[in-house]
Parts: sequence; C-alpha cells; structure tokens
Amino acid sequence: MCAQPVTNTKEARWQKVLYERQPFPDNYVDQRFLEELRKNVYARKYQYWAVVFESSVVIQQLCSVCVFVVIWWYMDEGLLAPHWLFGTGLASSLIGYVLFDLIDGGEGRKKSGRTRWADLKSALVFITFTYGFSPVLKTLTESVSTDTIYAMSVFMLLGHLIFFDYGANAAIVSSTLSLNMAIFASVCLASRLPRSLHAFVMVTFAIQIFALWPMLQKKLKACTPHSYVGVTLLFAFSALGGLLSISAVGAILFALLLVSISCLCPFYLIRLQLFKENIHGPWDEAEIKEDLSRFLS
Amino acid sequence: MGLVSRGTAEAGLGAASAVDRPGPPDAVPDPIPTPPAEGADPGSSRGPGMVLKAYFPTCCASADSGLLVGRWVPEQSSAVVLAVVHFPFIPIQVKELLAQVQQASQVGVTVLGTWCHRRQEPEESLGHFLEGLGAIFSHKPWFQLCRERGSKSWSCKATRWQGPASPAASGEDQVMLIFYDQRKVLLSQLHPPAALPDRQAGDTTASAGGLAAVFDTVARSEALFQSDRFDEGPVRLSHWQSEGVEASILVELAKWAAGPVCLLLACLLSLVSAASACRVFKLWPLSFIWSKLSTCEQLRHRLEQLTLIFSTRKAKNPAQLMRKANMFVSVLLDVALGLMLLSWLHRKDLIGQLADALIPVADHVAEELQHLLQWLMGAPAGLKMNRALDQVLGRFFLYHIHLWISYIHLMSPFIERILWHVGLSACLGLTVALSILSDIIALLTFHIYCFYVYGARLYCLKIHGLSSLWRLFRGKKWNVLRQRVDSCSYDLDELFIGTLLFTVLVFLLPTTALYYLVFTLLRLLVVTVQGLIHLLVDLINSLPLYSLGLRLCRPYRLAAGVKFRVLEHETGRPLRLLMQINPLPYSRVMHTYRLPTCGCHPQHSWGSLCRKLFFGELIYPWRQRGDKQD
Amino acid sequence: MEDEQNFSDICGGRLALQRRCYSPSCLEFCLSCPRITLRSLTAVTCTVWLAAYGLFTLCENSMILSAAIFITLLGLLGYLHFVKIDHETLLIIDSLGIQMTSSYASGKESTTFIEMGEVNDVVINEAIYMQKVIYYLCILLKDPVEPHGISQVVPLFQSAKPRLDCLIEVYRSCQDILAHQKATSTSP
Amino acid sequence: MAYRGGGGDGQHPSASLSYVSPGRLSTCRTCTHNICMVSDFFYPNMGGVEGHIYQLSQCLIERGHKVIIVTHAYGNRKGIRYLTNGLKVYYLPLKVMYNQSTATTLFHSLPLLRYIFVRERVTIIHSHSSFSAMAHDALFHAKTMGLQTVFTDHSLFGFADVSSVLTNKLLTVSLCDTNHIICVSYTSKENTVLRAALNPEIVSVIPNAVDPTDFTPDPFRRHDSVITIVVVSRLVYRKGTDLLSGIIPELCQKYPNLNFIIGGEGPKRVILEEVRERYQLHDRVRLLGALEHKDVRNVLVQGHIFLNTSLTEAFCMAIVEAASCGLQVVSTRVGGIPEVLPENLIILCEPSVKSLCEGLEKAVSQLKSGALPPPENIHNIVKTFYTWRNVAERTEKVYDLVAGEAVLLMDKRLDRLISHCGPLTGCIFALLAVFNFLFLMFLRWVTPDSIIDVAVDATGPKGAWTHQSPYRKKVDENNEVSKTR
Repeated sequence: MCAQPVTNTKEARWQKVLYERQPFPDNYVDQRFLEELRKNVYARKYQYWAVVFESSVVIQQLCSVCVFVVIWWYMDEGLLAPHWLFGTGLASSLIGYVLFDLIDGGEGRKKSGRTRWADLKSALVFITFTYGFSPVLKTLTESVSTDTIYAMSVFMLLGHLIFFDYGANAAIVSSTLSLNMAIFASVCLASRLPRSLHAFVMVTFAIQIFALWPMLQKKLKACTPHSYVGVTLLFAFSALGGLLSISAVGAILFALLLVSISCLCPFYLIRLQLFKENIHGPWDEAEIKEDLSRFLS
Repeated sequence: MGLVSRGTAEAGLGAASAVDRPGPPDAVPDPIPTPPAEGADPGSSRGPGMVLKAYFPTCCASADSGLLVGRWVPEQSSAVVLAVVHFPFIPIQVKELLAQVQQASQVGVTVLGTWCHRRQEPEESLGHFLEGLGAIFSHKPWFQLCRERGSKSWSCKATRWQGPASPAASGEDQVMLIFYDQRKVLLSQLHPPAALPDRQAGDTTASAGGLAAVFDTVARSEALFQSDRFDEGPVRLSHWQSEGVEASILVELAKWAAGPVCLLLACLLSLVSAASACRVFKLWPLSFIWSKLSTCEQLRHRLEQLTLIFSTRKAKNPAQLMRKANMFVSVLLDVALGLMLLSWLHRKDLIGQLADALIPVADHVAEELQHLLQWLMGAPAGLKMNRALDQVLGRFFLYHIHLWISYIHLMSPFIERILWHVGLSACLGLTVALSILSDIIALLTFHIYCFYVYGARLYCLKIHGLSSLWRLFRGKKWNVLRQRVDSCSYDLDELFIGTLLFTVLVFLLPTTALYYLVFTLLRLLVVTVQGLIHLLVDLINSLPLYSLGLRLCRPYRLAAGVKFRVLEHETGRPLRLLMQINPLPYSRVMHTYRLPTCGCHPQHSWGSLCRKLFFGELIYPWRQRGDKQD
Repeated sequence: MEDEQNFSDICGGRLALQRRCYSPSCLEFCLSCPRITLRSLTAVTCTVWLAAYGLFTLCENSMILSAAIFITLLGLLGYLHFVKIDHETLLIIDSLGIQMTSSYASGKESTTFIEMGEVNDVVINEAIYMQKVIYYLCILLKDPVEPHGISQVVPLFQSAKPRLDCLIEVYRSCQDILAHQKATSTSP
Repeated sequence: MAYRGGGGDGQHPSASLSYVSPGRLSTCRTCTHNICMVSDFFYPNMGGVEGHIYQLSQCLIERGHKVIIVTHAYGNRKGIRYLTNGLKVYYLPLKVMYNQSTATTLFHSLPLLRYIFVRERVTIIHSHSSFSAMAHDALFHAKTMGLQTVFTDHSLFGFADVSSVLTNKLLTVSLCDTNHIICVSYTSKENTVLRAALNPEIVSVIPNAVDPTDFTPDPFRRHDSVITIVVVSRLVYRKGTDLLSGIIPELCQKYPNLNFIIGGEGPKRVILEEVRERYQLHDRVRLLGALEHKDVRNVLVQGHIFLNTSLTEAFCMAIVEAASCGLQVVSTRVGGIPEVLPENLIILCEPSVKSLCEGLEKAVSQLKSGALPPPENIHNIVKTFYTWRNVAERTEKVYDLVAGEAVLLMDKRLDRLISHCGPLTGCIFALLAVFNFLFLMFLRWVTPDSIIDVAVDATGPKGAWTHQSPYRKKVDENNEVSKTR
C-alpha cells in the first residue's frame, strides 16, 4: 500500500509532517519514531532527614489523639478530677496564647488583623455554649449502647487523622472536616462521662488539643524548627507514658507505629523513587504555568 | 313497514352463499363489456376509465322499476341514490318534487338514472323505454341499474351522453355498487365529526371527505323521506320509512311539553343558585369552609349540571346534546341510588344503630391511640430513643387525645339527629351522601390530622437543620445566588457550635422520626379511605351512561367509520360491496363522552409523594382538602 | 381469483398468505398464522395446575386448586379474545380505500377503514423491534394541512410479522392499485 | 419531515426496493467492501469525529463501497434513517451514560449489533474514537463473530493520573487483537502505540481533512481599518480558554484597533464574560455563542488572524479551516499541531499568555507591514493539503490490507489476550470473550442467520438508491438538508 514504488524511498527522507504526500506507506515506521519520548521529567529527589522532619506533623497528630483518649479514660475511671484538668487546660492554653504572639513578634496577628477582643469573644462563646449544653450532652446518648459510641468515636478520630491538613495539597484534605469529626468524637465520648461537669471539661479540652494546639505547632514549625522537634519528642514521650500507665502492650504498639512512620516510611519512599517511570511527550496536556487570576481580580 | 321492506332487501342481496350462475344472461338489454383478464395491468387496459361508485340503499333493492333519485358527487365521482320513483309518473311533477326537496335541504337532488327490477320475464319495451328516459332527465353519467329475477345478479352501466344529439358516442365506465342501510346512515354520527358544511352554503360546500360527504347527503335530504308510503302524492317514491306514526306523536307531545318544564325548572335553579351566591356565604371563614368541604363542592357541581340540562337554549351540535343526555342520566341514576340507600337506611332504623355505634367507635379509636402512645413512650421495638424528648412528646399527644375524647362526649347527644339529617340528604343523590360521609370521616379523625401536622413540622425542622449543619460539618455552604453548594471557611467558634448542634440533632432525630412515621401512617390510612370515596364519587359523576347505553343497544348511532364487505361476485358483473357502520369502541366512547368531574385529581406523582413524605412536607388528600376548618 | 402461498414470519414461524382478487380494482390479502396448538395449550395448563398442586400440598387449602382452574380458564378466554390474532386481512378497493381487519381466535373482529383520500402511499419500512431490525409494511397518511407531508404511519400485519419476501408480494399489488388510483385522480 | 414511531423514516429507498429482487443480493465481494462505521458520536451531535465519519462514508460510497453507520439514539431520533446518497444510519436505543457515550456491559449490545452485521452482510467493522464505549463493544463483538476490525483514534491521552492508566489498560485490551488502527497524526500514532502497547506496523497515519470548497476566503467581508482576531472553539479548559482570558486584556490594552470575535459555547464562557466586564471591552470582544458548522466560514472570513489556544490536540481541524479561509494562524505548539501546517502559514507558540501574545504581535506586525500573502494564495496552497477523497483512498488501502488478513480464531485470540494484556486483566477479558462467544452461540440458536432478512443495499455496487422516482429523490434531498445540519 505505497503511494509510490518503494525504490525512491532511499533519497526521499521521511519528515514528520502531514501536509505533503510522502513516498512512504501510511504505516511506515521511521527510526525517529518516539524520539520525543521523555521519562521522569518532574521526578523529585528527597533527603532522608528532611522527610523525617516532615513526618513529625503526623507524629504530633497521632500523639494528640492518643493523649485525648488517655485523658478521657482517666476521667471515665474517675482518677482525674475535672477541676484539675480544667485548671491545667486553662493555664496551658494561656501560656500557648502568649507564646503564639511572642514567636513571630505578632506580625501574624497584624496580617490576619484579628483583635484580642475577638479572641476573648470566641473563648466566651466556647465556654458558655459548652457549659449550657453539657447537661444535654449528659443525657444525649444514654439509651445508645456504649459499643456504638466507642465505634463511632473511633471512626470519627480516624477520620480526623485522615482528613487532617498535614501540609500536602491533596483533594481529600479538609481541615474543617477533620476538626468537626474530632469535636463529634469528643462529644460522643464526653456524653459517656459520669457528670455534666466532666462532659463540659472534656469538650473544652478537646477544643484545646484539636483546634488550638495545631495552630501553635504550625507556627513553631515555621519559626523555630529545632524547638519544634524538641516539643514533638516531648509530646510523643508524654503520650507514650500516659498510654503505658494504662496498658503496656498498647504503649509498645503505639511506639512501634510512631517509629515506623517517622523512620521506615521515609526510607521506603526514597527507595521506591528509583523505580519511578513516568512517560512524557508532545501528546501531554500542557498545563498553564502562570496564574491567570490576576486578570480577573 | 320500512323494516319489513329492508328485511326483504337483505334477503334479496343474497350475500350468503356463493352460487355461481353461468355468465351474463342474454336477457340483459346490452351486456356490459367484460372487464380485462386478471393478469393484465388494469391501469393500462382501462385507460382513463374512472371507477364510478353508486351508493344504493338496501331498502330500495326490492322496489319496482323506476327512476333513481339522488345526488351526484363529482369529486368522488360517486352517485348517492336516495330513493326510487316508481312508474307511472309525469316527469314535470318529478322535477317539481325534486325542486322542492332541493330548496328544502340544499342538496342537489337530481335524477341519476333508471332502475329496473325484473320480477317476471323481461320485456324488451321496458328496456328501450328506460333508454329513452335518459333524453328527458339528462344527467351525465346516466346510470342504468338493473336487477335480475334471481335477485343475485345485478347489472349496472353508466353512460356519458355527449349531449342527446349523438347518443351513439357514449363512453362506458366501470361501476361499483355499494349498498348502504339508509336508516343507519341517516341516524349514525361519525367520530371524529367531519367538518359539516353550513346549511346556507348549499351542497357546493359539501366536499367533506369522501364518506363524510355521503353521510352528509343522506342526513340532509331528510326532507325527501318525509312523504309516507301511503299518502297519495302525485309521485310514488320508495325509500326508508320512519317507524310508525303513533310513536312519533308521543315524541311530539314530549317535545311540546319539554319547553315549559325546562323553563320552570330553570327558574327554580336560578333561584337556588342566587340564594347560594348570597353575600352572607362569601364572608371569610364561611367561604373558606365551603371551599374545603367536599359536600359543598359536590352540591355546586350538581347545581351547575342541572342548570345546564334545563337551560332552555337548544343544543347546537349532537355532541352537546349527547353531553346533556349523559348528565341527565347520571343525575337520574345518582338520585335513584340515593333513594335506595335512603330506604335501606330507614328500614329497621339503621340510623339509630349507627349513632349508637359511632360514639363507642370514636372512643375505641382514641383508646387505641392512647395505647399506641404508651407503647411509643416505652422503648418501641427496641429502638434507641432519647428518653427525655420521648416523654415530652408522649405527654403532649396524650393531652391532645384527652381533649378529643371530651369533645366527642360533649357532642354525643346530638349525633343521632345529625345522622338523621345526613341520611335525608341521601335523596339528593348517592354522591352527596358519599361526600358527606367523607367529610364526617375527616371531622372524626381531626386529632390524627393534628398529630400528623405536629409531627411533620417537628420532623421537617430537624431535617432542614441537619441538612444545613451537615454542609457546615463538611465545610461547605449553600450559595443562594448560584443555587449550588460552595466550599467556605468558617470561624472556629462557628464550627464548634455547628458541630455541637449537629451532634445533638443527630442523636435526637430517631425519636422525632419515629413519632412522625407512626402518625404519618395513620394519616395515610385516613387519606386513602377519603381518596377511595372521592374516586367513587368521581366515577358516578363522570360515567357517560347514555352514550354507553346507546353503544350497547344501537351500535350504529356512534360510528367510528364504515367497513365494507365484498358480496358474492361473478365476473362480468359490477363489483358489489355492502357498507356497514363500524361502531365506536367502548374505550373511545368513554374517552370522548366522559363528563368533567368537579374534583382535581392528585397532581403529584408517587415519586414526589415519597419525597414530600421524606422531607416532612404536609400531604393532603386527593383534592387538596386535608385541612378541615382550622 | 384466489391463490395461497406459504411464507415465514420473522421468528421462523409459518404464515399463509391468501390473495383474493375480486376485480381488477378490488384486492384482498389474508395473512393467517398457525392456530393455537393443543400441545402448547396442554403444556401451559399442566404447568399451572402442577404449581397449584404443589402449593396445595404445602398448605392444605382446596381453594388453591379451584382458583388455579378458574385462572387457567379465564386466562385462556382472555388470550383467545384479546391476544391471539388468527388472521389479518387487508382489503384494497381502488378509489375507495384500504381496510384492515384483524380477527381474533375467538372470532372477534376489529376493523379500520382508511379512505383513499387520506392515503399518501404504501411503503415498506425498517424498524428496530425488540432485539431485531425488521421490515414492515405501512400506510402513510396524508397531512391535511400541507401536501406531500405525512401525518401518521399506520403499520400493517402487526401481529403476524411476515418477512421481506411476503411483504414485497403485498407491496407490489398495492402499488399497482395505488398507481392506477393516482393516474385516474390526476386525469379528470 | 416529522415521523412518528420507532420506524424512523427509512422508507424512501425501501419503497424503491420492489425493483430489486432479493435474489440479487449476493454478498461476498472481492473488490468492494461492506463497511460498518460504529461510533457513539454522530449527527445531530456536532464535532470533529462526527464530521470525519460522515465525510469519509460519503467518499467511500462514491468509490462504490457499501457503508452503514451505527450509533445510539439521540432524543427521539431513533430507528433507521437515510442521509445523502443513501447513507444508512442505525440509531440504536441504548442508554447514554456520560457525555453522549453509551453505558457498556460488553454484552447487552450483542443481539442488535449481531443482527445488523448479519442482515447488512458487513465484512469490515470500523470503530471511531476511543471515548466511545459502543465502538469498543462493536470491536469486541466483531472479533467474536470473526469479522475484520479497524479502529480510528481521534484523541490524545496522558499517562500521568489514575483515570488515564485505567483507560489505557482498557484500550490495550480492546486493540490487542484489532486488525488495523488508524491515527490522525504522527503524534497521535506514537501516543496510541504507547498506550495500547501495539506493534507500530499495524498503525497507519491518515490525517483528517476539510472540504476546501466550504472554506473559501472572502477579503471583502473584513474591515481593514481594524485588525480582527477570530477564535472558534468550544470554551472548555482543554481548549485553553483560560489562556484566552489572559490574552484578551493584554492585547486590547496594547493595540487600540484590535477586535476579538469568539465563536463557541462552553462552561468557561463565564470567565471570558468576566474579563469583558472588567476591562469594558463589550464593543471589541464579541461572544457569538454556539455556532452551526455552516456558519463557521462566515465567522472566519471576518477576521485577519486566527488564534488557537488548545492545550492538547491530535489533529486541529480548526486551524486548517482558518488557513483555508486565508487567515494567518497563531497556535500553541501542542500535540500534532506542528505537523498540520507548514511554517510559513502558522506561528507556533508555547502554551502561555506571554508567548502567545508575542506570536500575535508578530502576526499583527506582519499584517501591518503587508508581509502576509493574500488570502487567495493561502487558500490555493492549503486546499491541496487535505481532501476527503485522499483520506478515503488511503482508508480503502487499509481495508484491502485488512480484508486479506485472517481474523484470529477463538483459541489464538484467548492466547493473545492473556499474553498481551498482563495475566490478571488478560484472564478476566479472556473469560469475558468466552462468555461473549457462548452468548453468540445462544443467539444463533434462537434466531439462526437463515431467518434474518438480508437488507436491501441502498449503497454499494448493487445499491437500490440510484433508480428511484425523481419525486422521492427530491424529498430525500431536502431530507438530507434537514438531517445533516
């Protein structure tokens, strides 16, 4: 099926154009076939310790969930007085609040333009609503069986860990959803506590550890990485200790989990990078580099 | 006698058995040229020869020889024979008669040709005489229809005289004989009615589609059929005779009497309607109640129907007449049924028993409801309900039921009298009684309705709150401008409060949902009963009984069209068809003549109904009449 | 005058086409399906009754048996009266019209007559039917408002769906008569 | 002409079938083929694939082949229809799942397709567009029935994300035992070969074409006082509408006498309107909305420069049409676009606002200096490039080649599936193929080929379309007008 006899294919050189009839069959394969094929154009090289450092965010979140559960267990057992927890929580959050402004000399506050009055207002809202709702929370789930509640809260906390914003830009990340799930779980668990004061304290604590603490972490990580690492280690060890006081097995498992996440996973990530094979060529859909929003805003 | 003559005609056609006689008998004055052989292409051999159609009334099949009187429809090239003029006659008188008929009925009735019916041995003279007639009544084509003694073989030829001057140069045409029953065609009414030409415009406009034209001609030339067989007119015609005169006298009497009666009744009805239209009833709460009570609807509907029936104006077209008749019959049937019901009720004092039965029944229902509520306030079917909310709702509803029972007991002494009057109302018709029954049911189940409304509102509130909070939970919000869900960043405290409320609502939902479910089921039960009653009422209201009866007893009155039967046929003879009326199928009768009902039927489909139920919107019985007097 | 040919329908069943020619201007086609066979009838009945008997053995209630008998009888009657069409007739009368009669196994007949004035043409058409693509004969009705327009398509021989060869037979004769009709109606 | 019923309006050639006796319908042919084009995309839907199928079929019919088209029902346009020259189109009642592509179970379409293939005596199945599920179904069934198969790929696909990985796997399965594949450009060929892991020898490159008579220049329609830039494309992301929204303000601020005419509709129209709002360009930027194919030329001839901002294109017909109308083309250098036009007719830029603006400025400066050749010359050059007749004869060669080959038998096909598509997928689809074969056996048992009526050819060597009364022909002409548009 040649357009012309095969003899003169020698002198005529094949070109990659469609607009002129060439003395080659339609299914002719030139040696320049696939020459524009590229591989792993956008592949990135990772540094081991950098990856470990990044993974500390996950560690933090795991630890905060663990701490929360431990505290709840203590209160459920009645080993921990709500007043004491409330006091410590209040103190620690005040300290955190002061730190939050000290770290970056308050330009973060300037940027957001949020006044202290607004902070005070939202704090008051928290306190009043939680206090007002605590009796309702108390009677909310009494007819629901405890296992259901546990299952629900475990599910919710897992969701919180999954959807949390670890700094990766993926589709499923939604900090709102993760926070809401955490609050939902805390309410479920709080409704199991003996008295309404307990419930109140539990929910406030949940807010502190799930909403306020990550903010502070982010800022720490941004400004003073070293202290951040220190805080992370401290936090992790405290969580482990708390867990240890409940069950040794749990503590060991948790420790293994932490180690694997912080050390093994980065190692594997870097190993698997070698096998990456990503094909690129002229057929790829070109993506627009510059942002076009400036024309619209 | 018309009937008799028609009977013989049927026999005369001899359509039944195929007796093949040897070819055309020599008796025929001039044998028709035999049509071409089967195989050959008819178009070519016949040339421009047009097939003429001669519509011949079966009742004239046995008439003596004479002249064919009828109408020639050029556009279908068909001749509609209406009657036969017997010998002897004086041509002038025939022409006069035709002129009278023509100006009476605006139909171009002319002499189409000759008709000879040989009972005994053929005599040559008659044939020639008939030939000669063509010269007197000149018409082209000139039909010569002839029936043999054996009454099976007919011969017909149509000649186009090129003027009387040269009778030799006459072209022959293929003729097709179509027998039709004059009476049926006269009385039948085509569906869908063809565009009938108005009387003034005359027969020039009678160019409605082929068969419609034939029907129209026959229908309009009634004037021809007025003359009875016995009155000694100058001209003796034979055609379909209307039945005996006595019956017609009765009819005349009825017609004569109808006018004043209608007038009287119309006056009465106008009085009633005026009374009902009095301003007192138009005040707000009353008018609202009227609009909600099915009884009033039904009465209003009946009133309209009666006024329409007894309006002294004449029905313009047969459809309106049919409609009136249908209404009349349905009203009659309705009242008859109602009277039967009444008699049945008043025999051995059923009313009293009912009244005695009613109160206990209402009490019993209330008891059952109380039990139901007790059950709900426990742990029904092991469901996880919130105890506090459960108690609150339960008490609330129990209090309602208590109120209800006291109300019933308050009105218990009057029940019997009320029922008595209700029973009397049955003489206005069964439908009225039924709608009153449905109203009573609605009144007696008012508490269920209240429960339903409370439950539905509560549930609806919860559902909407939950849906919006669920969006907040996912960090989304409903954008009103773009009508879609956008993502938005909430403040911390907004999130917290939203989630708190969300949790609370989620855990409280099952309780509300259960109450809602139970009461919705009760409500649906009541609504279904009411719906059934309303359907029955609508059925009685809308059934076109008169048309159905007509279709049953006189199938030819309502014609969907015609159908043809090929009569036993032999070569060399004109093709003979029998045209019969194709009666309207019952489904189409129903569809065409069903009367408009007063009630509007359910607009929402099942899907939308389920949606409404799920989202806790209020549903109403079939006629948007759920909320009685609130 | 009258001849008979055998054809098959789209599912391979037998069909008999009778062609009666009363006069060059009047033709009649009668397409008759095979009658309901005793075997299938007995098969259906027996299955129903066996099923009923099985139920009866489960729950001792003689109502079931009588109900089954009634159901079969009613079903048979309904089938014969409303479903099973024995033969379909197409009567074409030049310059008068086309008449379609379909007569059920119970003897009930339903007739429709279309005047020549309304007929635009008789054609063979293709349609997607269930999981098949079939040919069928149909009458095109004139659109009263605009000439050459087509207001409706009336399919013929709907119950017995004959194959193409049979359709062509009928189609040819129809076209002959229609052609003559057209010729005469144009020439006054 | 409005018709009721599923029958559609196929009666005109059928009405003339009485002149053709069934005995004449001999099927096996040596020189000519019975081709069945299968695709989800056909008129009344508009686009590149639709046009390709229609024009190619017309040219093949004129070369004496028998061609039928099978697609799914669009609205109440179902049943069987005839287009110009008796091109027969089956609109099958199948469920449409996602933008005009039917849902596939790989089995449910077998009975109808098999019936059609048998009654039309089809010898070659030619499927179009890898987005069309129906096309893949048809390939699958055709192989089961032992018919030759050809596939034309009209689109490019990436390898990066999950969805494309899956689709590429399916394409591999579908093409691994297809006889021949046709691509519209060399880039598209490379892409397809990579995606379906094919032997490049069985992949031919046959470009699209445009009808040069439809796209003739008309210099008097454009005002030389202002410079007009024309954009005709669907306003979606893949066509680079975002780039356009960046280009418009840049150039409009730079050149006072520069106008834009934008034809096309789509979800991205909003941002163009926003840009127009912001910079008060209502008098200089005209948004025409959706264009009929016949109006495109009238829009094109109003402009001097044609701008194409696509982010990916297999073979961009729009720029060929524009060049054929004598416009200077400025386009992004993506996909197969560099192969379509020679350098002197096109200005290629990188897919970014900056580069495109530079390209446009270059074009404007050339225009002002009068360096551009007059439209007639451009038209005369371009009209020699791509013609449907050329496409048709090259496709015909492919058919001849394929008709020579043997279709894989069942066992070989299974081996090939398992060996070629990886163990898991291969086994799954081999199993499906076996099921399909059993289903086909069942269908053959239920309705044997012997009782399936052979369709009357409207086209092809013994086509009944040619001899018919002039009245019918007239009717069909205006049918065709009402249909193909």
